[in-house]
Parts: sequence; C-alpha cells; structure tokens
Amino acid sequence: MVETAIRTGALDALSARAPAIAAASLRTCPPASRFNFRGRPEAFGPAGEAFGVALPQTACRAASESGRHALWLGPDEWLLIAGDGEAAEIAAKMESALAGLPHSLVEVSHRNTALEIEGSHAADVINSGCPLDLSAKAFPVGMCTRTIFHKAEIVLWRIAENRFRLEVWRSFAAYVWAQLEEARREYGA
Amino acid sequence: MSGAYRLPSGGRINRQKPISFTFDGKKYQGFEGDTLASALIANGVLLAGRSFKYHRPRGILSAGADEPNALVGVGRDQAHYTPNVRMTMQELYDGLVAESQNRWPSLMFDVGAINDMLSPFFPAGFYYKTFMWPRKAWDAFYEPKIRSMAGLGKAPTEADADRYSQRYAHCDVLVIGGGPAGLAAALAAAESGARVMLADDQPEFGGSLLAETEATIDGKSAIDWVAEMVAALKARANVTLLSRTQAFGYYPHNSIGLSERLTDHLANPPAHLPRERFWTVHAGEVVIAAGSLERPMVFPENDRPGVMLADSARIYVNRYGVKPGKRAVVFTAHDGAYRAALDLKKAGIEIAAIADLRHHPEGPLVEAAKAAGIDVLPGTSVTGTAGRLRVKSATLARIGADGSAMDERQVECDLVLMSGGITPSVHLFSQSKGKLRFDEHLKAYVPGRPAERERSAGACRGLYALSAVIADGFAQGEGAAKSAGFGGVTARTFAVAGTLESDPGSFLGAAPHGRDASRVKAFVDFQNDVTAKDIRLATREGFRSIEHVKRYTTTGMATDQGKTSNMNALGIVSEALERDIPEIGLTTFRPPYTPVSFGAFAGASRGDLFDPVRTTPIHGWAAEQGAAFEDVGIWKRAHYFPKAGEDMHAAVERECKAVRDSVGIFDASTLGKIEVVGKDAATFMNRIYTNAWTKLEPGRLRYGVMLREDGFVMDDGVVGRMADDRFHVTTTTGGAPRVLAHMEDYLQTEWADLEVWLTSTTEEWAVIAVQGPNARKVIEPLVEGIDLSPEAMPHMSVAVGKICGVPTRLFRVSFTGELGFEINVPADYGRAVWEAVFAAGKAYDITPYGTETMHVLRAEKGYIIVGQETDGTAVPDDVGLGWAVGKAKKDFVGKRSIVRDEFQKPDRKQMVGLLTDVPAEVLEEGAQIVADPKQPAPMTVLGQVTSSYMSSVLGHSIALAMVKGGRARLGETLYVPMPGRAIPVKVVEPIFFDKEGVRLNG
Amino acid sequence: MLVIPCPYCGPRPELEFRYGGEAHIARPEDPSTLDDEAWGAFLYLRSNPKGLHAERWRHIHGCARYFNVVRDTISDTILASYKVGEAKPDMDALARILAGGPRAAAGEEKSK
Amino acid sequence: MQKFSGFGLIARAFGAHKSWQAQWRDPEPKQSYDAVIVGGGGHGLGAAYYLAKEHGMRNIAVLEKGWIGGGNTGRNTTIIRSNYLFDESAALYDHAVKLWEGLSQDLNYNTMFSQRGVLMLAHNIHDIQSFKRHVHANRANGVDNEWLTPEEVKEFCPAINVGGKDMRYPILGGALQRRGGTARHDAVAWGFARAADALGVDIIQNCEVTAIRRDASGAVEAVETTRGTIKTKKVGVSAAGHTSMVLDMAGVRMPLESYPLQALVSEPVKPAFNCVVMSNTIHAYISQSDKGEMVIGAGTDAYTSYSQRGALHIATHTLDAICELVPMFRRLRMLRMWGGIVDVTPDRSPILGKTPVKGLYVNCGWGTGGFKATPGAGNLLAWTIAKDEPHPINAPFTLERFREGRLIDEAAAAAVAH
Ligand SMILES: Cc1cc2nc3c(=O)[nH]c(=O)nc-3n(C[C@H](O)[C@H](O)[C@H](O)COP(=O)(O)OP(=O)(O)OC[C@H]3O[C@@H](n4cnc5c(N)ncnc54)[C@H](O)[C@@H]3O)c2cc1C
Ligand SMILES: NC(=O)c1ccc[n+]([C@@H]2O[C@H](COP(=O)([O-])OP(=O)(O)OC[C@H]3O[C@@H](n4cnc5c(N)ncnc54)[C@H](O)[C@@H]3O)[C@@H](O)[C@H]2O)c1
Ligand SMILES: Cc1cc2nc3c(=O)[nH]c(=O)nc-3n(C[C@H](O)[C@H](O)[C@H](O)COP(=O)(O)O)c2cc1C
Ligand SMILES: [Zn+2]
Repeated sequence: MVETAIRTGALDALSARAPAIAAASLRTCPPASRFNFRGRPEAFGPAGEAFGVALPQTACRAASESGRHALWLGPDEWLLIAGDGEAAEIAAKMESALAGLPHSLVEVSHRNTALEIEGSHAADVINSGCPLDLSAKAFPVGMCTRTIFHKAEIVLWRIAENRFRLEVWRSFAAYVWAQLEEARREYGA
Repeated sequence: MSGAYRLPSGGRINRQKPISFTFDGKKYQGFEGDTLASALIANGVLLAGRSFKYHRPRGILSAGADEPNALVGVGRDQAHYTPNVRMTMQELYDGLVAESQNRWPSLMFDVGAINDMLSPFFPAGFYYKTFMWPRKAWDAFYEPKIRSMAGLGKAPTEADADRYSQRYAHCDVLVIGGGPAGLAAALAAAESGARVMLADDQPEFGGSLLAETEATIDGKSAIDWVAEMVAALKARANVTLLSRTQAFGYYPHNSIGLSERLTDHLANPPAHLPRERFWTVHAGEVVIAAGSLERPMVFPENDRPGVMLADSARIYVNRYGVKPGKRAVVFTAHDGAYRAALDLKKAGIEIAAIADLRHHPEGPLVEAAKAAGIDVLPGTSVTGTAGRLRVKSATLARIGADGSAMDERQVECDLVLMSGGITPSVHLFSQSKGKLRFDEHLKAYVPGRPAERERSAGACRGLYALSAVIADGFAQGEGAAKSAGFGGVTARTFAVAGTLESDPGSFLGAAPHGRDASRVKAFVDFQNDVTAKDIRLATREGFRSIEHVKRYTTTGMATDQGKTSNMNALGIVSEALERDIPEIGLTTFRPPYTPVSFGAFAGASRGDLFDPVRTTPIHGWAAEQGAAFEDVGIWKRAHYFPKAGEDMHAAVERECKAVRDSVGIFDASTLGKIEVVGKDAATFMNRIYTNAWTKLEPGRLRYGVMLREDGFVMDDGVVGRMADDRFHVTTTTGGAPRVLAHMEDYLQTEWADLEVWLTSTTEEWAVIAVQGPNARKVIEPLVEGIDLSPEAMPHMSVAVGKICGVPTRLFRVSFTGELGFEINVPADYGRAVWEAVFAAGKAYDITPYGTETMHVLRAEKGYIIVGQETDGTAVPDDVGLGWAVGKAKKDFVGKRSIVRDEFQKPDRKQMVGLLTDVPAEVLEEGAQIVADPKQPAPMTVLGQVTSSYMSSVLGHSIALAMVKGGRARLGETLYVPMPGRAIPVKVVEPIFFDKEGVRLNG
Repeated sequence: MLVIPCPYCGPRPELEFRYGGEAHIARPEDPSTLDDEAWGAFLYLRSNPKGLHAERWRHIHGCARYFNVVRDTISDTILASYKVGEAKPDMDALARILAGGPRAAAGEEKSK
Repeated sequence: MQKFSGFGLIARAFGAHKSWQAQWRDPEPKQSYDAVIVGGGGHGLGAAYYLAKEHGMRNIAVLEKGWIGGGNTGRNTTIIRSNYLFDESAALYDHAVKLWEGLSQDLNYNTMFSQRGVLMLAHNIHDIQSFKRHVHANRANGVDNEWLTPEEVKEFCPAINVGGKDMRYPILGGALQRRGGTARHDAVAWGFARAADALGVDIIQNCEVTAIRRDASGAVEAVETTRGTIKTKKVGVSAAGHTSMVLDMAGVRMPLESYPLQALVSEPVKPAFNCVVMSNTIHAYISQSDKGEMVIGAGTDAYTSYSQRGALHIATHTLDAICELVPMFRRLRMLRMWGGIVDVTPDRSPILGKTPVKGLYVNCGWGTGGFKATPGAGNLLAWTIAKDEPHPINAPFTLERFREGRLIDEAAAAAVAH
C-alpha cells in the first residue's frame, strides 16, 4: 500500500533556529491554499462571490473574510489565499461560477512560502532590501503589493501596524529568510 | 596629561575620559571628543604624511572633510585596516592604531623624498614625454617603478571582518548638513508636519557653531542653542536625526546616497552592529545646508607642516582645546582669518603678524585685531617659508602694484595660517545637475537654477553672516515643506548677537611673491603635488580647458577631490589665459562627496547573500546523498551523484548505463513552467511558438520552439495541452523569466484582445523524471487513476491523477531517448514522492542522475540544448528544427525574420554529429573545426564543437557541432586543430542512438 | 534611482521596473507584406532622441503591467505616464512643462 | 613637433620648462576642408592622424563640440583586448592591438600601454564552454588567449578569491589574453591630437556640428557648426553616444540606442592588483591604474539617456561583485564615480563604413567596448574615407547587416561586454 506523501516546506529546517528578537520577530506561516486569479472585469464579481471575498478593486489592497484573503496584485490579477486543504473545493466552486466568463484560475498553493515579521523594527528590517516607503501613510495596514527585497521578488502585505506578511516563491524563501535574519541582527542586543 | 599643546580649558572634549592611541608605533594620549588630528596636535605633532609624488613632509592642513595631507592607515589588524583615513575625520578611541603612509623607512626620514630633489624633472605630465625607449623597458621596468612610487596607503591584505547594512528610506524633506542653517531648516520643516531627515557628517550637530565661542542666538550661547535645537528635533516623531552620516551623492529623481558610520569611533564595537549603514533616500524635497570650505593661499613653500587653514586652527582651539602652535603668522585676503587670529590670541598663541593681501582691509574684525595689538600688514604677502619638518619662519613682503615684492623680512613662527576666502560647498547641488553661477563678489560659484526639487541654504549658497544663515535655513526649510505639500509653519526670527560681521573679501589663484615663478613651489593641490607652475605649464602646452588642466596636472583628482584646490587652480588658469573665470567653467562634481567604503555599497551581500541560491524541493535529498552541484543561473542543480571513489566520469558513466539498462531518477524541478489559460490560449500559442497548436488534443504533449522577433531561437520546451483552454508550458531553466516576460509583452501590448492569461507555475510543481526501460514498472504501483499502458498513455501524452496519494500531472516524455515519465507534483510533496519512487525503484536498482548524465543521454539522441547548440545566432533550421516550424502558419513571432535570404543560405552553420577515429578521444567543447589543418592562422574555420561526451552505451565519444554547410558534408572528414596536433573527425548525422525511437516508444 | 509613476500603482522605485525600449512601435499587422528594408527598420531603427522620449516600462515587480512614459533623456525627468493603448501625449506641451523646472515637471502635488 | 624624450625633459628642466610649446594649435576653422571628422575622441583624432599619415590628406579638421577626449575616451575603464569570438571581430580588434603595441613610439607620446594581461573569469559550466570556445577560436585566428585552471588563476592574480565555501560563485577557471591590458586613456587622445596637428590637421574644439548640408545629388557638401559653416565633401562621423543625432542631420536613421555606462575609481593604494580581471557572470571589471586607484567598470543603466551619469544602485551591484571577488577590498573606498554615454547596436558590434549618403562615413556603435579599438578604428575609418570603400577588416561591419540579418552578435554568442 502506498503511503500518502507528506509535505516539506521550504523553510522547515530554518524556522526553528530563528533567534527571538522582539523588535523584529520572524516566523513562518502554516501551509495554505493559494490561487492566482486573472481575468476580465465581468469575471471579477462572480469570482469574489464564489471565493467568499469580494476582490478588492483598489490598487494594492487586500481584503479578508473569515480566514480567506484576496490580494490585488495587478488590475487583472489577484492572489487568493485560503486555509490548507481547501483548494479543491474552492477551485470547483469558482470554476463553476465562472463558466463561460473570461478568466484564468491557477492553483499556486505550493509555489509560495509565507513568513511574517513583526515588531517595532519590522519595517526597518524590510527596508534593508525593499525600496518602498513603509510609513503608515504610504503603506497602510491592508496594503499589499509585489515588490523587490534585495534580489528576490516578494509579495508584501501589511496586516497590522507592526506586522507584515511576505509571500515568497519557494526557492527564494531561504534567501529572503537569511537576509531578514542578517538585517534584524542589530536589534538583537 | 594629554599633550603639551592642550589648552587648560575649553573645547568640546571630555577631559574626564583620557584615551591612549598610537601613531607610527608611538603611544600618545588624547581625550574623548578628540579627532586623531586634534589629539596629535595636542601632543605637538603636526607632521602627518608624505605627499603623493614628491614625498614632501606634510602637516595637518584642515580640521574637516577637506583634509588633503593628513591621511593614515587605521586598524589594529589587516581584517580591520583602512588606508587613506583622514586624521581630521577619525574620532579617537581607546587603543586606536594609526600609521603614516607613502614613506619608507619612516615618516621623518623618507627615501622617496629624493623625488623632491628631482622634481625639476617631474613637471606635470612628464610621463607622457618619456619612458618610451627601449620599448620593452616600459612593461619590465618603468611601469613597475612608477607604480611602486605611486599610490598612497596600502590595501588591506585580509578579507574585511566587518559587516555592513543598507536601508531604503523616504522622507518629505531631507536636510543635508546640521550647522545653523541645517538645524533651522530641519526645525521649520519638522514644524510643518513633514517627515524630515537630517544628516550630518560630524559626530555632533552644530557645524561651524561647534567652534563658536562668541556669538549668542536668542540670548543663548551658540552651543546651547544647538543643544536646544537638537533636543527639539529629537522630541518630534516626524524627524530622523543622523549624525556621522555623510550625504555622498545626489542621484536623479531626488534619490540621495547617505553613508553612516556606526562603529569606526568605538574601541570595542558590539558584535551585533554593522560597521556602516548605506542609505538610499528618496526625498520629496531636499535642503542642502552643507556649509562652506576655506581656501588656502597659494604661495611659495605653502606646504610645510605648520601651514594650516586659519579657520581650522580656530576650530582646533575652540572645539578641541588644543593649540596648533605657539607663534603664528597669518596670511589672508579674507576677514575670517582675523576672527581666527583673535581667538588664537585669546588662547595664548602669539600672532606675529597678519599679512593681508588686500591693500585696505577694513571693518570691525580688522579693527578688533588692531585693537588687540596684532600687527596688521596690508598689501603684504607671504613669499616663502623655511623649516624642514615644521615651519620655522615665514618671509613677508609688501607687494607693489606691479606685483613686485618689497621690504622682505623673515618672521619666526611655528604656524602659518592662511585664508583665501570661502568656497561654498556646492558639491551636491552640482551633482544634482543644478546650474552654478559665478559670484564675482565672493569669487566663488554659488547655486543657480536647481534641476531637482532642491534648495540650498546658508553658507553653501554664499551667505556669510550667522544671522542671515539661520534665517535662510529656516526660510528654506519652510519653503521645502511647502513644496512637499506641508504648510502652517509659525514665522520665527533668531536674534544673533556677539559676532562681528563684515564683508569677507576673497582671493583666487596664486598670491604674488616677486620670486621666479617658474622655480618656486607654490602648491595648489597638496595631495597630488600640483604647483602653480604646473598649471601654467599645462596652459602653455595647450591644455586650456579646465578639464584638460585637471587631467594633465591631476589637480583636483586626489582623495579630497579638489576641495581646497579647485578654485585656486581656476584662478591661475584664468590669469594664465587672460580669460574670466565664468568663461573657463568648472570641472564636474561627482559622487561621492568624500570617499565611501566599497563594503557599504556591497552591504550584506556576500556568499549566499550575494545572489539567491535557488534550490529545488529535492535538493536536500541530493545533498544528503553527496551529490556534486552546479550553478545554472542562480539555481543549484545536482550535477552528478558520485559514489565513494568515483570521479565525475565514472559517476556519469554509471548513471548513463543505469538509465539505458534499467531506470534512473532525475530532478527536473528547475524547468520553467507557465500555465497559459483562456479561450484564446491556442491562438496565442500559435503566434508565440513556431509550431502549430490548434490541432493538439488535450492530453497530448508537443515540443515547442520559440523565436525572438529577429528570428533567432530563444527557447524551447515541452508543452502539454491540459484542456481546450489550458496549456502547461515548460521552458529552459534559465529561460523561464525571459519567456514569461516575452509572452506578457506580446499579450499586453500587441494582442490585448486575446482572452489569455499567464501564471508562472515553475515553483508550484516539483518535477521528478523517471527514465529507463523499467520506468513504468517503478511508478506503476504508486499511481492512482491513470492508465499507464502504452496504448492509454503513449509517448508525448499527459494525464492527471494521483501519485502517492497526492495530485499529479504525469507526463510521458523523454529527454533521454528511453521510456520515461516526468512526474509533476505540488512542490511540498516533491521530496516525499521522490523518496517513494526511489524506494519503489530499489528493486530495479534505480539510480539518481544529475545534469551531466542528462546532457550525455540527450546528446546521444541529438536533442539540442538552447544556449549550448544554439548561441543566439541560430535559426531553427540551423539546428535541425525546421520540422518544428509551422510552414502553413501565416505569422508567428520571428517568422518574417527567418524568411530573409541570409537564412536560406546553404553555407550557414548547421548542426551535425562528429565522430573521432579514436573511440576514446573526447573532443573539447568549443574546439574549432577546419577542413585544412595545415593552414596558418588566421585559419578558415568551418565551425565549432558544441557538445562532446564519452558515450558509454556506444563505446565511443560523440560530439555535436555547428558546421558551415554541415548537412551537405555528411561523411566528410574534417579536423579539430588542437595545440600541436589536429584531430580528424567524421561528419555524421546528429543522432547517435536509437535513431528509430524504438526505446522511447516502448 | 528613478521614481517611476506606474499608472496603476503610483510612483514606485525603479528597482521594481524593467525598461522596454521605445514606445509606439507597433508590430505590423501582417509582417509578410513588409520588404526587408521596412522589416529591418521595425526590428532595429530607434529614434534615440536627446530630449523627450516616449518609452515603455513594465512594472514587473509590481502590478506586472506594461505602460508608457515620457522622459527627458537629458535630465531624466519624467513628464507623463499612461497606459498601453492610450494616445501619446502632446510632446510640445510637455516640453513647455519641462522648461518650468523640476517642481513644475513633478506637477508639485501630483506625485503624491 | 617638439620631440619628447627623457633627454629633452632633462634639458628643458634647466630652462624651467619654459620652452615647451603647445602640443597642438588652437586654430580658427577654415572655410573648407578636404575632409572633416566630427568628434574629437580617440577614434576621430586617430582617423585624422591616419588620414594625414597614411593617405596624405593634410587639409582636414577634427571638430569637437567640447574638449578633445572629453567623451568616452576620457571616461572608460581602459580595458584592451582582442580575444573576441567571431573571426570578423577578432580581426578588427586585433588590428587595433597590433597598433597599440607600437603606438607610443609611433606618436612619440607615452600612452602607457600596459600589457598586464586580461583575465576573464568563468564561474559556471556555461562560462567554461563559452570561454574555451573563445580560446580555440582565437588560436585559429592567431590571437593569443589561453585557458587557466583555478589554481593558475590564483597564481596569475593572487588578489582574487578563487573559491571556497564562502563564495557564491567559485571560480572554475579563466581565459587569459596576455597581450591584453590597459592604456592611459587621456594620453591616447592627446597623443593622436599632437601627432595629427604636426601633420597639419586642424583640431578645433568648442565647435559643435549642428547640421549636415547635402547638395542636389544628395552628397555631403558642408557642415554647419557653432563656429560657422565649413565646406567639405567628406564627413567622417565618430561621435560615439551622439551618433544618432549627427546622422539624423543627414537624414540617416541609425540602429542605435544611447545608454549611460558608469565607472568608478577607489582611492589610490600601493600596487595590490596586477592585471585586468573581468567577470561577465557577476558583472565586475577591475584593474589598478598606474596612479594606484582601482578602476572599476559598472553596468549600463536600464534606460537610454544622455545624462552622463547613472543611478546609485548600478554602483552597488558592481561593488558587491567586486567585494565578492576580492573580499579584502571591502575597506577600500570609492573616490569618484561617473558616467559616459555609449551607443549600442542591436548586435553589440560596431558600424564602421559608408552610409547611404555619399561622402558621409560613420564609425559608431562601439558600445561599452570601443576604447580598445581606438587606433584600429581610426585607422580603418581613415582608409574608408580616403578610398571611399571599406578596408577588408571593416567590410563586414556595415549598416546593411541589420536589414539582412547578418549580425555579428558577440553578446548573444557569449554574453560578453567590454
Ligand atoms: C564608463 C565606460 C567604461 C568603458 N570601458 C571600456 C573598456 O574598458 N574598454 C573599452 O575598450 N571600451 C570601454 N568603453 C567604451 C569606450 O570608451 C568607447 O567605445 C570609446 O572610447 C569611443 O571612442 P570615440 O572616440 O568613438 O568616442 P568619444 O571619445 O566619445 O568621442 C566622441 C566625441 O564626439 C563629440 N561629438 C559628439 N557630437 C558632436 C557634434 N555634434 N559635433 C562635434 N563633436 C561632437 C563628443 O563630444 C566626443 O568628444 C567604456 C565606456 C564608458 C563610458
Ligand atoms: N568659517 C568661515 O569662514 C565661514 C564662512 C561662511 C560662513 N561661516 C559661518 O558658518 C555658518 C554657516 O552655517 P551653515 O549651516 O551654512 O554651515 P556649517 O558649516 O555650519 O554646517 C555645515 C554642516 O554640514 C555638514 N556637511 C557638509 N557636507 C555634508 C555632506 N555632504 N553630508 C553631510 N553633512 C555635510 C558639515 O559637516 C557641517 O556640520 C554660519 O555660522 C556662518 O556665519 C563661517
Ligand atoms: C582610467 C581612469 C582613471 C581615473 N582616475 C581618477 C583619479 O585618480 N582621480 C579622479 O578624481 N578621477 C579619476 N578619474 C575620473 C575623472 O576624474 C572623470 O570623472 C572622468 O574622466 C569623467 O569625467 P567627468 O567626471 O568630468 O564627467 C579617472 C578616470 C578614468 C577613466
Ligand atoms: Zn504598477
């Protein structure tokens, strides 16, 4: 009998070793279901309805509803995040709601690895390699965007004043992690 | 206790905190708050270095960032050693170790000073005129000699032990310089509510006020006022204060580079702190309040240790509480020197005389000097100095209207102070491409029209009086905030008292001295040993543009970048050419303002942080098995899996054999993957690839070729049609981002009407290739819901189902020529599925193989690798891919280009196979191919070997090659010329194994 | 580092973008009707002006859209940014704005 | 021309160097010339010199809008080599290297040509394949280039970190051209100017060409300049970054884009780096000048620009690569960074030859790597102007190759710059 394969996350080996630094604490997020949704405007409404979160129409904004999140990435592109194991059900529901509508729904649950950084210096640590203005005015809670962190692309999402979630492509996760570790070292004394 | 020249009181040093340090091995003491320069001066040491070219002894000239002479190497060991550190900017810390440079055997006695004696033979540009004969002697003798004489400090010989960090920051108003103007500007901007950053190069804010002892502002001493301002700024949440932070460069769109020194002033830097932080600041508005620099006077022998800028001497007295000498002669054309003279006198330094070039110096400062009993000599020049390692005397002479010198007399002194006027620090303004304007009155360039959202304030735009400077700072800060969208600053005035204000006066160029100008050495650029006569020689030799003068004489090219020399050089050129200064212009200001560590630029980047190391989900397994890895772009891929005692050859031979005989397993996860989805997906594919896609059935795979619009092969890969409106595209490992961008470009900008969307899925799927006659048997037990039989799942098909209980897109595909599958599973399952397959394969002795074996196996089949067989100059037909071009298609990207005549020529390089006579002879990749190996160079070359391996299954080496008209040469013998011999090769078809594809269809 | 106004996301640092060459060079409807000369011109000839230049950028590490920008190649000042498909702005009018100096070019408040 | 020599220098020292004459005159432009060269960079001055010396044309002028050598000639990292891949390119660049080898003596001006060796580092298997192909191709062409193992790399250039666990991209070998090296950039312009001037060439600075006039047949008849109209039937354009604009004056559109390319120097230090090292894979180019600075080539900015500067992040990327290659240089400091404007063709190879306009010749598109070609390009441009046809060496470098698709694409073939 074949045993079901178990998951191994990109940062499993690293995350346990992260030193505790309150001013910029670093942790990995649990596995999630993810989709890249793209399409024409007529599909946006039904897509949001089927997913359970209306797709935000404002640039660079995220919306959440009972543990599901829709992140605006581009004028025709959203990153949808839901709990682990919900992908099949979501896909089925969305595809049936979107039948005949111009769209593309692609599962990317495993493409990304997510991590969170939290603390009074979280923004400073991110700004060690991210060129965006992370003041509360320019980058308020609820803002999300693709951007660059050192030499890797990330999706950066501010979930609270001092708390950011980073969605990173799997193979870049260790690099992003290491850069964050390097940058937050100085807050560790 | 800290030196005979320490004043009993005063200064901003902490007398409670004595500090010991060494210079050239000798131990000295200073105080906290000293710079290396002030501490040495306190100990009576002024001799600080040797000049670049003539190795002349040099003293400390200035008290700031403009120091050209006093450069030392600092660092307790090679891993912390920094050459060319300005003593004037190096804060003292306990245990500091400094050594002088560019001298041998010692600073006092330097053999290199022979150059000074020979200096008549080394005028500007001498090296262009000589060292040409005999020709060979340049490389062997002259050049090495010149090199060893040149250079200043020594590069460290060990890797730097420190870390560096970087930060991006944004603000509404960035204020550069924290003197009175900058502090007032920052305050005004901060009060408006704007986000303000204030950066100053010094350890303390205050700028020139740190040396101010007389003036009061709003009734407070200057220094108390500074403290209050700083406290007020600190208290505001919208202000970031950065001391020890230089704004080094002004780049387009108001992006400013800052370099912050975090630990260079600490005796025991804590391990968690980086040495420096490099800031890239995007500012809405910039206020430059960088102050001004004092200009030396250019007069004969003006470079002896003990010759110092007047205001710097004042700074040493007032800010550091040290006496730079005991008896001073002051040479000036500017009122500032009177202020210095008065302050020095008050500190107990005798002022022997003030020689003022101006014939009628007047005003309150001059009066004050006279009143203090100082001998003021109008219309007088210093025409020379004497002394070996320190000034002993200065010669003073009255200057007649014709420039002649009269009434020469020698005055004993150990200090000569000079001041030719002030030069506003327009460096950053000019870097921003703002237009400079020459101010005749100041004899200096000042900011004119800005090119960025910038304004200058205070001394850096030519203002002089403290009251005007502060008021200007406040006004510019307010203006900047307003331009950035912030208002509501309460108007404010600052009452300045206690300072004598006057019209400053100034002088540019070489002072008259009545001596033979072609013989005396009057230095303009101290560090690079450029004299007034060098500059005149350059103009005589036709170097009339100031840019030519700079490059011919090297004036302004030293580590101080002409801070003290450029304006005087300009004055001399102006006089020599009899042209006004504005007509001559200026050399270009460039970043950095003062030198910045390479390490700061590099930041954290080193080793694995230099570039991301992309690894696959299966990487850990391969590493545990002892795989050797290769870098492919930024990916790490398993290259081969050596067993104990095996080298690469042996491992690859074994791996190849395993695949051909039984089964191998290969990690193909790095392949780029793109999901192309939408109603028009097939139409889009038709336009982007050379192939025809419309008829490809869902569930089938096809090999696709993609061209650039200019017709050259760009990428290739296997594409699966998952549904009518869905393709699973694969690309080369390195090509993935390029291909996605290429596709998006056409979709967004040319064919926006198509209903197609792209999603990168490279990282969604781990890809496990199982290849070999036993491949099916290995995976069959693990697969659910897919019929693996050859009928249900023939070569080039894809099915969706489960493997090891997780979803898979199973490809039946082969890059080896064997029966093969590529198992796509969600990435996090990659390792577990791999391990399960590996376990299931044990019975068949399943063998992991790496990219090298993959290359051999595909070459045996004549499959190309884009980037190896093709090199950006090949069209499909060249590499035997003509069959993949949909001839019936009206258009696709690149089609119009490949129908041009050039690409129909029969003598284009075409891909062929090569076989050597000797089976064991493996050609070198990149080796050239000729018809006649005996011809002399330049040979007529027919092509090159692109891939070459030992094929164990054939028992023969094989090679792929690009050969001119190759397909018409099948059967011919050509030659591969190697050093000392030529290897004959037979041209064959580029498929070496299983031409009929029996195995692959098995 | 340039600050490039993305028509979708607003002003963002250059690091997030990829340059895309001269704008408004449309791929011919039917390339086969072009002779070699015209095709060569489409592939390779670019105006390369010293002055205002309409050019493509892609906000690759942002919204991923291509869009067009008018930039002065002497000062690097950006005067306009617009979506693919929108008309090229009036270049003379932009030149006049440019002449008004850096704050006029920034539209003073526009870039917020 | 006053002869330059060590003895002359010593002799004049006793006269306090008062008797040195101007190295070139500062003439007013004449009404007409037999040929006019637009652009007083090394290439343009070289063309004038060889026109006068080898083709007997003396009534010629070089028109320079600023000061001679003030373009890319005065702002490049001075790497000289000829180990290019394609036969056409190798022939072109090696023609130049051969001229470099005798240039100081020919011009009686020490150009400080230093054959310190140019070492190109391989960091991955693709690099090895590409460099070995270069080595073999060069050998067949009679151009020196040799493969070094990592140990040999370390021996040849002890300052570089060749490997170890701490390095992201350990060095797997290198291709060395021993005849490659550096030269003193300014001296090249000045040496050519002085020698050309001595042969009667008028070198006219602060003279910008603003229009090219053509007669009824379409042929060139004059150029308009900021210093008046100058009649001439032959115009050779060697204006580097500004070529598009100058050719546009004659109605010729060019396949060129002008990009800012940056370079930087460190503070001077005693000899610590003994050759020229290039790494295309991690983008680092470094050598040490005679004065002691580390001369480091950075990349081009992403966008076209005429601003002769560039962005800060370009320098950071260059210096992280330098620090990776030579970790002990982290504490060296950058003294100055600057930019030039390089004109880049679609295939990264130059255009050197005739144009569709009679009497108009062009030498451009050298992009990031034309300093090394200076004497060769000048020499071949002179030939092309004098004979109204290209020399066999520059014959392949036509403008037409882009229409035909006959590209000479070194970059695509190997991703090699400089
Ligand atoms: C930072 C940098 C690093 C480089 N590194 C290397 C290297 O290591 N090795 C290498 O081989 N190459 C290198 N290059 C390239 C090399 O510098 C150039 O290819 C080469 O110097 C070009 O020489 P030139 O004489 O053609 O052009 P330039 O020296 O630029 O001369 C052209 C002249 O034309 C003038 N001009 C333009 N328009 C007009 C007009 N209308 N009227 C009159 N005059 C006009 C300009 O003012 C200029 O002086 C580098 C370039 C740069 C910018
Ligand atoms: N000594 C003189 O000859 C002289 C001349 C003019 C004015 N003044 C007086 O000097 C004062 C002028 O005030 P101010 O505020 O204009 O100038 P300032 O000289 O007082 O302050 C300028 C400050 O900017 C800093 N700075 C310069 N370049 C910098 C850079 N690139 N990055 C970071 N910091 C940098 C300097 O370290 C200094 O602290 C007035 O008091 C005026 O009376 C004196
Ligand atoms: C090979 C080389 C070496 C240089 N060395 C120095 C130097 O030692 N000091 C210096 O200030 N500038 C040096 N420069 C830079 C020039 O000062 C100048 O920046 C460059 O020629 C570009 O001109 P610009 O900055 O005036 O535009 C060097 C330039 C080159 C090309
Ligand atoms: Zn955007």
